[in-house]
Amino acid sequence: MTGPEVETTYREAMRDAIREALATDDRVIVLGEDVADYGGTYAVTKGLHEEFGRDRVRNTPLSESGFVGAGIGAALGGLRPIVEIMTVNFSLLALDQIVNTAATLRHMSGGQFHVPLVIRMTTGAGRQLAAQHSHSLEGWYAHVPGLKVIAPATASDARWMLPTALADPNPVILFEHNALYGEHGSIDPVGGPVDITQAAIRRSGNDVSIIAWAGMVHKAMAAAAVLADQGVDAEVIDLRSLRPLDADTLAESVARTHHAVVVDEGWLTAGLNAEIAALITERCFWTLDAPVRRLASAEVPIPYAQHLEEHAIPQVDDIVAAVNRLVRDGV
Amino acid sequence: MTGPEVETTYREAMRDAIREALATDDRVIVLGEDVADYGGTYAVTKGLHEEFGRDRVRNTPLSESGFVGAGIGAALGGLRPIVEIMTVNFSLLALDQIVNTAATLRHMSGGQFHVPLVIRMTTGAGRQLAAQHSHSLEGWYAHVPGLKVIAPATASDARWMLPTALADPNPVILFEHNALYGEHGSIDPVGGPVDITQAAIRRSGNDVSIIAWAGMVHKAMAAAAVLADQGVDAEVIDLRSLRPLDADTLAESVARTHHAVVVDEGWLTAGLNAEIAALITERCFWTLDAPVRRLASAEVPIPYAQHLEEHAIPQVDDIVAAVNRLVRDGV
Amino acid sequence: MTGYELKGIPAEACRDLLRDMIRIRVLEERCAELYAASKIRGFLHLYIGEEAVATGVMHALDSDDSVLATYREHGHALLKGIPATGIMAEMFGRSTGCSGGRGGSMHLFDAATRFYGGNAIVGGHLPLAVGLGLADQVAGNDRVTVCFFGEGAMAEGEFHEALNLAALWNLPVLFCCENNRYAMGTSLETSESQVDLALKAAAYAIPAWSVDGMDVLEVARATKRARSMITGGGGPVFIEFQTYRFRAHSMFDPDLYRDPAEIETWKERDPVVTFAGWAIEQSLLTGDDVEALWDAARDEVTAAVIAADEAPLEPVSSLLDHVTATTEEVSS
Amino acid sequence: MTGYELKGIPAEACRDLLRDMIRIRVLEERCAELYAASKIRGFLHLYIGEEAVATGVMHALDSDDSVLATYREHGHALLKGIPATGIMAEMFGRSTGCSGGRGGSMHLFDAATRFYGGNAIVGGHLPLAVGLGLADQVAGNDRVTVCFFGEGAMAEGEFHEALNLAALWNLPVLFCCENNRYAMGTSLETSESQVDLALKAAAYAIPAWSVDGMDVLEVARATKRARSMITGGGGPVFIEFQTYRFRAHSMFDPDLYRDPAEIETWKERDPVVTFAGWAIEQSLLTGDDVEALWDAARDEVTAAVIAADEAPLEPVSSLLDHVTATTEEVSS
Ligand SMILES: Cc1ncc(C[n+]2csc(CCOP(=O)(O)OP(=O)(O)O)c2C)c(N)n1
Ligand SMILES: Cc1ncc(C[n+]2csc(CCOP(=O)(O)OP(=O)(O)O)c2C)c(N)n1
Ligand SMILES: [Mg+2]
Ligand SMILES: [Mg+2]
Repeated sequence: MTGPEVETTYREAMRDAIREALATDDRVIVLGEDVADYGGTYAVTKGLHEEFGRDRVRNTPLSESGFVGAGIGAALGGLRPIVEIMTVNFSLLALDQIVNTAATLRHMSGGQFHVPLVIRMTTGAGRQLAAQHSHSLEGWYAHVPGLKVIAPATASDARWMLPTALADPNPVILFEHNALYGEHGSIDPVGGPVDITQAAIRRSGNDVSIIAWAGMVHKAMAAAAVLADQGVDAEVIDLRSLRPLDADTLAESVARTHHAVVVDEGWLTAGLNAEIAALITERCFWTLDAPVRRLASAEVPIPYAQHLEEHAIPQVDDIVAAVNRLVRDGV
Repeated sequence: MTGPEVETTYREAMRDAIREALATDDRVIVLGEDVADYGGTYAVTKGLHEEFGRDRVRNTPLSESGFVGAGIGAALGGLRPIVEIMTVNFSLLALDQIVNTAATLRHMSGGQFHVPLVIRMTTGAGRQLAAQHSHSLEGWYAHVPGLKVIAPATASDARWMLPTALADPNPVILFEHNALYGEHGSIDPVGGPVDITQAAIRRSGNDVSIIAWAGMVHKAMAAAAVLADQGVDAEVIDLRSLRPLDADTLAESVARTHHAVVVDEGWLTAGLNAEIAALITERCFWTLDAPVRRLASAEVPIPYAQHLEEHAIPQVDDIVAAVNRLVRDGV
Repeated sequence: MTGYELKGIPAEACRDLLRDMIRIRVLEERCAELYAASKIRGFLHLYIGEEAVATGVMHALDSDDSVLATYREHGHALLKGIPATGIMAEMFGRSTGCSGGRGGSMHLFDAATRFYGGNAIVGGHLPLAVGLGLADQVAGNDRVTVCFFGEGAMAEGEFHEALNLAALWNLPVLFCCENNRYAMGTSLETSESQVDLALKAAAYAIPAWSVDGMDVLEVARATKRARSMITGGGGPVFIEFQTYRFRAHSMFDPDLYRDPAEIETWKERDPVVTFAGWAIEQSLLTGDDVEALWDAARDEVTAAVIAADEAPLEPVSSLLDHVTATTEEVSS
Repeated sequence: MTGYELKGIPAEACRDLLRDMIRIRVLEERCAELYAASKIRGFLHLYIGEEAVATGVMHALDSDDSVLATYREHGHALLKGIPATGIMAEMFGRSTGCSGGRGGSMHLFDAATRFYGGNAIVGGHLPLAVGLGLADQVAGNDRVTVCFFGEGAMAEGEFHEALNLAALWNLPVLFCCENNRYAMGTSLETSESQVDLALKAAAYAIPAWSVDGMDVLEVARATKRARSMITGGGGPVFIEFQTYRFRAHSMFDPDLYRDPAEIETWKERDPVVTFAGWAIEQSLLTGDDVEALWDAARDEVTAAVIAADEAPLEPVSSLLDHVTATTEEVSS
C-alpha cells in the first residue's frame, strides 16, 4: 500500500507514528518524563496529551529505573507502552530494568511471558552538550539477547518503524538521533511497517561499502557525494536494525566492493563498529582487499567546546579521507 | 624484588592484597554490601573488619548507585576507596555513577580532578545462577574512556594487580571471576605491582594464538594441553588488562602464528571479542591465514539447568574444536 | 509467645492456614536436603521461619490477584497455586519445571496463576508491580498486585521510585515488606537510618502499618484490610511484616553475623509450631489432625521429588528457545 | 511581600548579600543575551528568581566547605569564588574557562575553592556529596559538604540512597533542595505523591525544615543553624528552600506548562528587588549604594565577557588530554 509522498520532518514523522498508535490501539500508552505538558524534551510528543489525555500520555517523575520498570510491568499486564527516556545518557539509570528484567523475563520463565514494550530514547552528540549528555551507546543495547534495537535515520523510517516495533512481541529499543529531528524528508503517509530485518542501501556503489546508522548515515551520504566527484563510487548502507544485524546485506555488499568502512558515532573500543568489522571480516575475509576500516569517536568524554567536539566525532571529511586511503592505499 | 613462592588461592591472594592496602595506606577503605560481618559474598574480605574495624571495612546498605557514588566522592575527597559490588550483574545499578561521573570528572573539569578509586566485582557464569546472576559485561566497561579495566586470572595476579590499581590515579574496575576463587596458585609474597600495560603469555606456541581473560584463560590452557597432544602448538595470551588493551602483544603473537581465536565468556554480538578480532585484523590482515575466530557465549540469557548453561558458555572442547577447524581448514 | 486471636477468621480457615504453613515448611526442609545431595544447585534461599507471612497474605487474596516475590519465593509460588511438582522440577532443572528448567530456585514463574517470579535483583521487581497495577487500572480490572520484598530492598532507589509512582497514580498495589531483620549479613540497623519502616511509606503518603509476621491470623487480617482499602480505590498500601529467617541467607552463608541466642529466641515463636499448638489448645484441631497435615505435606513433596527426578531435561537443541518471542507464539 | 527581619544578621552583611544576588542576576541576564548571540551554546539553565538561595547559603558557609550543584550552577560557582572571567570563558568554550572549555555551562568546576560542579545527571551528585562528607569525617576535617539539587531530583532513587547513607554514617553533609516547583515542565504535584518535602527527610531520621527561599536573610539564618548542627556532630541536615525560576527551564523550553499569572505572582517576590527595597527602607543602604552594586556587577560581567571573547581556544591537539590522569600529573 503506497500513496503520494508528503514532506515532513523526522520529528513530525515520529509524532505521527505515535499519534497513530494511540488512535488505533487502546493498549498503547506513552510514559516518560515531560511527555505531556512540556511536549517531550525534543518536542516529539507535543500536543498528544491534549488529544489523548494525560492518562494515555503520562508524565512520570524523574525516576528512570522506576518508570521503565513500570513500563515493563505494564507490558506484562497487557498494555503496549511506549516509554520515552529523554536521552540514552539517562538510560544508564534504567539499564538494570532493561537488561535484567525486560530482556530476561521470557527466557527465564521458559517462554511464558513476553514484554511487548517500546523504549524510545535520543542518542548522539554534536550539540555541545558535553560529557554527560553526548553518549552513543547503541552498541551496548545491541549486545543484549532478548532485545531488539532499531535506529531510524530518515523521516520515513521514523514514521514507519514504530508500527514495526509495536507489533513486535519483544522489548524494542528505538534510538532517535538528536541531530535528526529537524531533518526534512518525504514519507508515504499510508506506507506500512518497515521490515527491520533488512538494512537499507541508501546509495549503491561499487568501490567501497560505507556502513552507518542514525546520524552517521547523513554524513556517510555527504561523504559519498564528495567521493563521487573524486571518482570513488561508494555504497552507503543504513543498518536501521542494530540487533539483529542484517549480516547478509553487509556481506553481499562487501563481496562486491571489496572495501568496507564502518562509521560509528560512539567510542571506538568495543563499540558496535567492532562487531560490524568482525562480522564482515568473518564473511568476506577472502574478498576483502584491505582490512575493514573503523571510524569512530575519539576516546574521550565528549568535550563542550565546539572545535573539540567536532574533532571528537567522525565528520564528512574524515569519512572521505578514510575511504580514499582505504581504496587507494589499502589502509 | 622476588622471594620464594608460596601456595595460596585466588581468594586468599585477593584478601592479602586488600589487607596489605589497608595496613599500609590510611587512605584505603573498603566499602560494599556485606564486606564486614558476612565477610563478602565470596568471602574475600572475611575477617578484615575485625583487623581494621568497621569504619575501614564498612558495610553499606543495598544501594549500588549510592555507595559507588559515595566511593567516587570519597576518592575526590582524598581517600583511596576499594568499593566492592557483589557482582557485575548488580553493577548495572551503578553504571550511571561509573560512566557519567567517575569516567568523566577528570575530562569535564579540564583535568582538575581525578578519581583514584578501585571497584571490585565478580563476573562470569558457570554456577547455575541463571539469567540475572550470570553476566560477563567486561566489554561494556572496556568501552569507556576514563576507566581502566583489569581482570586477574591467576592467584599471583589477584595478589599483585590490586597494588597497581590502587597506585593508579584513575578509576579502575577490577573483575574477579566467580569460578576462580578456589583456584590454587603460587605467588611471590614480596612480588610487586603487576605491569598491567602488558598482556601475559601464559603458554608460548607457534600455530595459533588463543586470546582469553579471567575464567576463560584456564579453559584456554586446558584446550592448549589437549591440542598439544593433537599436534597443534597453541599460544595462550591472558589479556589481564581489558582497557587499555595490549595491542602490540596480540599483533606480535598473531604475526607469528597466523591464526587467532578469541574466547569470551560474554555474549558474542558486540562483545569485547569483537574488538579483539577487529584489532588483530587491522594489525595482521596480511599475515592472517584465516579470519580471527570468535568463541563466545550463546546469545541467550544464561539458563539455570546445568546442561543448558554448559552449552551456553564456551567449554574446553569447543576451543579445541574451533582451533582445529581454524588451523586445519581455515575457518 | 504469640497470643493468637481468632477475631473474624473462620475456624475452618485456621486449618487451611496451618496446612499451608506446613506445606511450605516441608517443601523448604526437603529443598535443603536436596541441595546437600546436589540435586538442587545455584543459589537456594529458604523461607523457614517466615511461613506465616506468605501464608497469611495469600489467604487474604483473590485467586486472580497478581503476585511478585523475591528469590526466597518457593512458599509464595506454592500457595499461589503452582503445584509442588512444577516447583521441584524447576529446581532440578527439568523441562517439566514451572519455568522449563531455565529459571531455577530464584525464578519460579507461572502465567496461569499470575505469579510473576521469582526475581533476583533486589528491589528490581517493585517497578514491575507498579506497571502491573497500572495495566489493571487502565483495564478497569479490580485485581490487586501484591509485591513481596525484604527490608534490605528498601534501601535501594527502586523502592523509593516505585512507591512514589504507585502513590502518584493511585495504583492497586500492595507492598509487603518481609522484615526478617537481615539482608544477607547486614542488620536492619546498619541498612536503614530509620528503622521504623512504616514511616518510610509516609514519605509517599501511602497508608502503612507494621504487623507481627509470626502470627498468621494477624497477617491475614491485615492483608484483608489492606486489600479492601485498595479495591475500594484507596491506592497502594504498605505493610511491614516483622519476621525472622531461621536458616542462613542461602546455602553458601556460614551465618557468622547473628547471635545464636537471637535465633533461638525467635525460634520460640516458630509460626508453624505455635499456631498448631494454639489450634489444638483451642480445640480447633486435634493432634491427629495436625499430624495428618504434616503427612499430607510430606506426601505431596515426596511425590514432587520423585516426579522431578524422573522428569526429562530440555533438549540442548532448545538452548536458544524463548530468547525473543515470535508473533505466532504469543497469539496462539 | 516578604517581611524581612534582620534578627542576628549584621547590617554590613546585608550589603554583601544584596551585592551577590545582583552579581548573579547580572551574570545570568548577560548569559541569556550571549546565548541569543550564539556565544554560549549547549544547554543553558538560568537561576534568575532563585538568587536568594545560593546567596544566603553561601554566606553562611566557611570558605573551606565543599559545594556541589546542578547544571543551574553559575550563581553558586560565582559565589563560591570562581571569578566571573573563568565562568564566562568556560561558557565560551575557551581554554581560560574554569574547566578549560571542556565542561561548558553545565560543568563549572574549581578545585581551588572546592567547587565540585556543575553536574548534569539529575540526582547523580548526591552520592558524591556523601563520599566527600565521608572523606572529611575520616580525615577529621570539620568542613561541611553542601549539595544543591532541585525538587525534581528527589524522585530519583539516588536521593533516597544518598540520604540513607549520609544519615547512617552521620556525615557532615547539608542537603539543600531548591524547590522551584517544576522539574522542566513537571510540577511538584505530578512529581511527588508527598509534596511536603521535609517529611521525606524524616524517613531517614534526618532533621529537616522548609524555608522561604525568596528571603535571603531567612536562607542565611537557616543555613547557619544547619551548619552548626552539622559541625557539632549532628549528622546531615536537609533544608527545602521554596523558590521559583522566573525564566524557562533552559533556552530550548517554550515554557508552555506554567500559567503566566503564576509567574507574575512570584515575580512580585523578586528576591533582588524586594531585598534592595527593604534595605533602602530600613536605611541600611541608599539608592545610590544599590545603583553602585548594579554598576559594579555590570562592570565585572562585562570585563568577563571581553576577556572570554579574546581568550584562546584549547588546541585541537589537546583533545585527548585529561581522559586519564598520570601519576606525575596528580603528584605535581
Ligand atoms: C541489586 C542487588 N544487590 C545485591 C544482591 C545480592 N543479594 C541477594 S539477596 C540480598 C539480601 C536481601 O535482603 P532482604 O531484601 O532483606 O531480603 P531477604 O533475603 O532477607 O529475604 C543481597 C544483598 C542482589 N541480588 N541484587
Ligand atoms: C537522570 C536525568 N534525567 C533527566 C534529565 C533531564 N533533565 C535535566 S534538568 C531536569 C529537571 C530537573 O528538575 P529539578 O531537579 O527540579 O531542578 P531544576 O531544573 O528545577 O533546578 C530534567 C528532567 C537529566 N539531566 N538527568
Ligand atoms: Mg531481610
Ligand atoms: Mg525544580
